[in-house]
Amino acid sequence: MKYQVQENYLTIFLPGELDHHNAEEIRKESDHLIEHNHIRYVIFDFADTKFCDSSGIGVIMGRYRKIYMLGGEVCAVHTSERIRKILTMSGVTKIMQIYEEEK
Amino acid sequence: MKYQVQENYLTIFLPGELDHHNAEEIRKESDHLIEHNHIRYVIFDFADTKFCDSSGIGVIMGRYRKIYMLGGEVCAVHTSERIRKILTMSGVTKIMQIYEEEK
Amino acid sequence: MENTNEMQIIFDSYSSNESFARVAVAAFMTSLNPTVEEVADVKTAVSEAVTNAVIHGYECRVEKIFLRCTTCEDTLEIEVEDHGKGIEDVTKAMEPLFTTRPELDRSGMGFSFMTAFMDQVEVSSEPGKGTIVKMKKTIGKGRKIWTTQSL
Amino acid sequence: MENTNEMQIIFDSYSSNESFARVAVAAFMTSLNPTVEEVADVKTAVSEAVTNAVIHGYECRVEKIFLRCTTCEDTLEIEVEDHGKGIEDVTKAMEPLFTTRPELDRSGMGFSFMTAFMDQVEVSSEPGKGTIVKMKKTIGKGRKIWTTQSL
Ligand SMILES: Nc1ncnc2c1ncn2[C@@H]1O[C@H](COP(=O)(O)OP(=O)(O)O)[C@@H](O)[C@H]1O
Ligand SMILES: Nc1ncnc2c1ncn2[C@@H]1O[C@H](COP(=O)(O)OP(=O)(O)O)[C@@H](O)[C@H]1O
Repeated sequence: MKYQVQENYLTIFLPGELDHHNAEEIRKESDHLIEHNHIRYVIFDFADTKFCDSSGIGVIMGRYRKIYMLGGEVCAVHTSERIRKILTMSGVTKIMQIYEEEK
Repeated sequence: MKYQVQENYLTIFLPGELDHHNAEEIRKESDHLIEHNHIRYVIFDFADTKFCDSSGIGVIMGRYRKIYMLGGEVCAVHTSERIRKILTMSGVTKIMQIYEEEK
Repeated sequence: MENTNEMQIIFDSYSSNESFARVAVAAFMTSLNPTVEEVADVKTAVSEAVTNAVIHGYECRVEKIFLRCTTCEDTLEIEVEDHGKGIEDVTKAMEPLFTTRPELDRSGMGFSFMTAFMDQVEVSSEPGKGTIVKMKKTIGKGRKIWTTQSL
Repeated sequence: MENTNEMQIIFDSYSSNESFARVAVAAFMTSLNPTVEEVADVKTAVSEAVTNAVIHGYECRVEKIFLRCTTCEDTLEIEVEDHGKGIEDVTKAMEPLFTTRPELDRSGMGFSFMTAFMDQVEVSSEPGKGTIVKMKKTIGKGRKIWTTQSL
């Protein structure tokens, strides 16, 4: 997994397959980074993500709960049409902004 | 499957997966074309072929036998390193020229 | 052309086998000529059912998961079975956002995704015995409507 | 980390399932972190064994093929079993270019490819009973030598 910390922003570069197997690793690593770097904003970068199931939704909701208690926000970038469909269906778009690039 | 007949040349554009399942179709279709178009030269085009097993070798050997009796020749083009390895291992390179592009 | 095609897979409930299971089903269904979207739908549904067997059924112990697939005409049927914990109240379990493992960051959206991406989902479960999830999807529905309209 | 991981697939002997079988094995072995070359080797070997079960074992009747896979440490073991015709003389069958079905354009190179691409191939067969092909390959051998030399 790849992460980037800049001031109080954490970017999580999500893997190609965001399933339960990979979610476990992201959960542990990102929580460690959030706690040790005064993170307030978490950016989920879906650029490489071809597959995502409800375990991915769990990762987002879990980070949201943590960050929200600290007064921060989460958002998603580089989402494909498929990923946006999944995020919308699960309702996380109500708590999280999705930034799309202009074409 | 895609084929091209030009004068007495037949080009067979081989599929992505050249296994027994696809080989059966190529066998039938190409033999029909060979018999009805006075074909003397068969060109196996591997441009799209990512997978090839011994059934692919069987297709080549079978067409070779047919074409050789008619006084013609077979050859292969657009072969990847993997495909050349398989062709070499099977010994068909002794009866068939492999044309590589200059880079 | 063949009418029905069957396969079954028995595999260890490692989380690393979740991707194996969905790729295997995707490879099996190619003879139905599915669209990219249909393959993605089925992969998601299989992933949800297998993940549930791993986490909830076997609570991450390594045991066997049973996956059966049949294609008949243009319909794909999938069964995912575990011999694990079972579900007390299936109706409640299938509600969106319901989860018994919030501490593992489960979203409770597994069954909702299966229902959304497949045409039909049936769950039979007995506490202490295990769970079977049966799912069905007709492949190429979109294409057929399109063909009919274009005539 | 897990040490051994097992799966078995039972599937219909349609020629369209040849690609399903090799993709499934390729997906199963990803946890061993194979190179592209190693995956291609295994896919070819699986394709040969499964094709033989379809053509020679069952002579294109639709019956069941049994595929078992185990990974243990860095070794992949594959077994392909059919309950078909069986082989009279295994030693002869394994010779390069030997085939009993030249009229089907078989090249007689199936066993040679299995032997070339896997570390070990064992065939047990009984006429009228069926055939089991056992194959083994250690994954990541190249990488390890490279690591050792680079230290
Ligand atoms: N195979 C299973 N064995 C036992 N319990 C299950 C199984 N599948 C689902 N459940 C129960 O149903 C609940 C809801 O499942 P689901 O909608 O997939 O959400 P999640 O997996 O996120 O909890 C689970 O929390 C669990 O209690
Ligand atoms: N599963 C099997 N059942 C029965 N006979 C087999 C089986 N596999 C191989 N054989 C026999 O061994 C011969 C050699 O096999 P192989 O080297 O794969 O070449 P090919 O498949 O091109 O004939 C076959 O022609 C067949 O007679």
